[in-house]
Amino acid sequence: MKKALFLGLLAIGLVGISTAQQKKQPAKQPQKQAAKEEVRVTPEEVRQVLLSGFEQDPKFLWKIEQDESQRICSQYPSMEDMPPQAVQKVIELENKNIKYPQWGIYWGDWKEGKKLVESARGGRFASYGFSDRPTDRGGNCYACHLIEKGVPGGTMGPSLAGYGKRYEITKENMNTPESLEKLKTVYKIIYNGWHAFPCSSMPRFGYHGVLSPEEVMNIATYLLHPESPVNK
Amino acid sequence: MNRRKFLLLSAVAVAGLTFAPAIKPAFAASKLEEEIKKRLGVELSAIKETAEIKLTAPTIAESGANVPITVEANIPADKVERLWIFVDKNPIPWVTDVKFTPQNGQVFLSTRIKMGETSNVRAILQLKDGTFVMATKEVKVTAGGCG
Amino acid sequence: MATGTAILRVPKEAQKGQVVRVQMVITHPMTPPRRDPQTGQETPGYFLTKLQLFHNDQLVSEMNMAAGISANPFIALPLKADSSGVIKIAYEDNRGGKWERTAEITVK
Amino acid sequence: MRKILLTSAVFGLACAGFLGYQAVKAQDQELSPEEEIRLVQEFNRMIAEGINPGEIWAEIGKEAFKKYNLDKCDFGLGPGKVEGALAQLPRYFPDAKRVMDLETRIGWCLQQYAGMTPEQVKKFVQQCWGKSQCMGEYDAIVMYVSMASNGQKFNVNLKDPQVKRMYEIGKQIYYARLGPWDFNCATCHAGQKEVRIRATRLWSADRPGEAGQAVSIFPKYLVRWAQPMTMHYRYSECMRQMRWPGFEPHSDLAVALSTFLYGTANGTEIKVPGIGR
Repeated sequence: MKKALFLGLLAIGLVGISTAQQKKQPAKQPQKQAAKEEVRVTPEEVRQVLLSGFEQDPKFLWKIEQDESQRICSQYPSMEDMPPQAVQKVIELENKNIKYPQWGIYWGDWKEGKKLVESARGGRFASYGFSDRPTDRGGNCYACHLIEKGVPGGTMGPSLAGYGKRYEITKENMNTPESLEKLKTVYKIIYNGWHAFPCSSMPRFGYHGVLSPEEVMNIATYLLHPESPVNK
Repeated sequence: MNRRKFLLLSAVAVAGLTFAPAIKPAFAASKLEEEIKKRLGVELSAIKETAEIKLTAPTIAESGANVPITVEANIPADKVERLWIFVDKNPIPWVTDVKFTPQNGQVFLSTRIKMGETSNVRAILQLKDGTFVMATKEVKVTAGGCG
Repeated sequence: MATGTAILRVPKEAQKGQVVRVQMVITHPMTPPRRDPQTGQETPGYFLTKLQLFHNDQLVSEMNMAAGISANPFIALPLKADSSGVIKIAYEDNRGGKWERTAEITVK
Repeated sequence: MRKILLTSAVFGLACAGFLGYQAVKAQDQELSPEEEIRLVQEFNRMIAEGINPGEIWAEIGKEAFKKYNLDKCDFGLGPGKVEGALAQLPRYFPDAKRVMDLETRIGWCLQQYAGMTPEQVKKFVQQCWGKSQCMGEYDAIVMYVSMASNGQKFNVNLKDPQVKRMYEIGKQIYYARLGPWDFNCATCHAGQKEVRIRATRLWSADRPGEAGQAVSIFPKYLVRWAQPMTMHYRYSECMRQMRWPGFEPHSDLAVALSTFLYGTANGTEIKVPGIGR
């Protein structure tokens, strides 16, 4: 069922992408269009080349089927170049793609969140000698973010050091509706960042099922909880 | 608060201030001290730092598996017995030792060493007259890549 | 390919009395001994223990090492060039492996 | 009296602790991420000095090249001619009816002249993948052939429509967001802002010359695994990290990416092997 939906989306998307490109390019980059005239590449050709490059294992091949937001984002090398309609479209699509834990928004277990933040292994599959297992969970957050003090982290994403302090969450106010609203905001960004930042580099962890809603809740708790080492 | 109490209080406070920083590094270096005592027969505290040894190492290493170090000394090779390299916080702090002769013409070593974590690297020269001099550099070991 | 293969690099020519650099890379895993945290079983390491540098069969330098040196070690040592001839490195590991490499230098 | 001693001792320790904390904090804050990026680059310059252990692979590769009859292999400049081969690849090969990059061509020649089946070639290519301290003949052959072009500049013929087609496809794939982590190549390797992943500085296709610098040092010796990494292994590792499916070496996908990257690198001098973490 899910697969059929994917394929359906794909078909719609492919039509969408080609018309969008034809419409968009003459207006935006007339010179480049002229230079490209001699070599024209269809989306189907690109797809065939992509398919040729992967092991034909049905367990994994679904990974290269794009959804509509991915297809829109692929058209714009830089997010700044995205036209407002495209931005709006992705926001619209992704706002529908957020689910919450069964119990709603609550303070989770920051210790569990910490484990998921630190693990680099989630979502990779076992192949050629590396010891990853399909059951490994994690968000590999340090690759892109600075989080706890003194732990090496990347700078692709913003620094998250003292994140809860920045949101002014304290032991006293953490159960007020305002604080829970802040927790919800962070939950939504981790679950599906594209609902607020379309086509951003951050994976839509919850939407893709890389992390469960409860796991996302634990990570949001780790970032905001006054007792978490992030806020020490 | 009377005057005597105040004086006492401040004296203890000052003692705390001056000793606390000294205690910590000495404690952390004990394994290294043992190793140096065992291999060189001297106390680490007896070895003086000198500007005559130039120890080049990165300030930040992207990988602890391969930290490039270069040692160059202005002390003539015929006065030198041996060059020792130690890494304070490695499980085995001793890394290597090189015997030099006048045929070397100079005291020089360039190699790559392993470092388990952020730590000092020490280059200690054992001189023919039985004394030791050293140069120290801290290398911060971080992690690179996607993980 | 076998462990112990090396590249030894020395300037082909040197002025008399000049200090040249003898550079080398030796292929060796340089693995440290390990103890399995669960079984407590120890696996012995595999590393170079000694490197000697000779100039016309006279010992110039001797280096002792263990697994603290990186895998496939790069080492550079100085040598005062006072006569033409053969520069030789001899090295051995903790499993009885012994190797030699030579290079020639012409002193003007 | 005892109480005073106790309080003063606590006070003293607290002061010392605070000072110690301040010192640590000052040390940590001394370096901004930008300064740290500079210092890591300094580290990379330092490990590039001396002899690159990857050069040992070229020596093995020279023998393996003959052993597998690759002196019959035409890289576009005549059978067995390796000098300058890397500089003009990828190109279109009428005998194979495909655009091929260096590694794909080696794989094709292994089938033609060494009698390997495609499965055997794949096994041969992946011999050292996911390992460390591994001395593979394939890596050695790629190293030997690549080093024969050292000093030359990339000159991919993008006027050839077949090559240009692969270039365009490669470019589109470079920007295609795929998979359960929504990545494309550009997620990490594009943009004007200099960023790092953990401590590793990322090169960007949008900053002039950087794509060239990145590809002109492949195969690259990796100190963390103590073995060289060929370009196709690099693609495979990137895709594994992007959570894409298992990568097929010597596929059209590899060729398309190579054509885009090496085509972008046109004019850059080849300096093989590179060295890095």
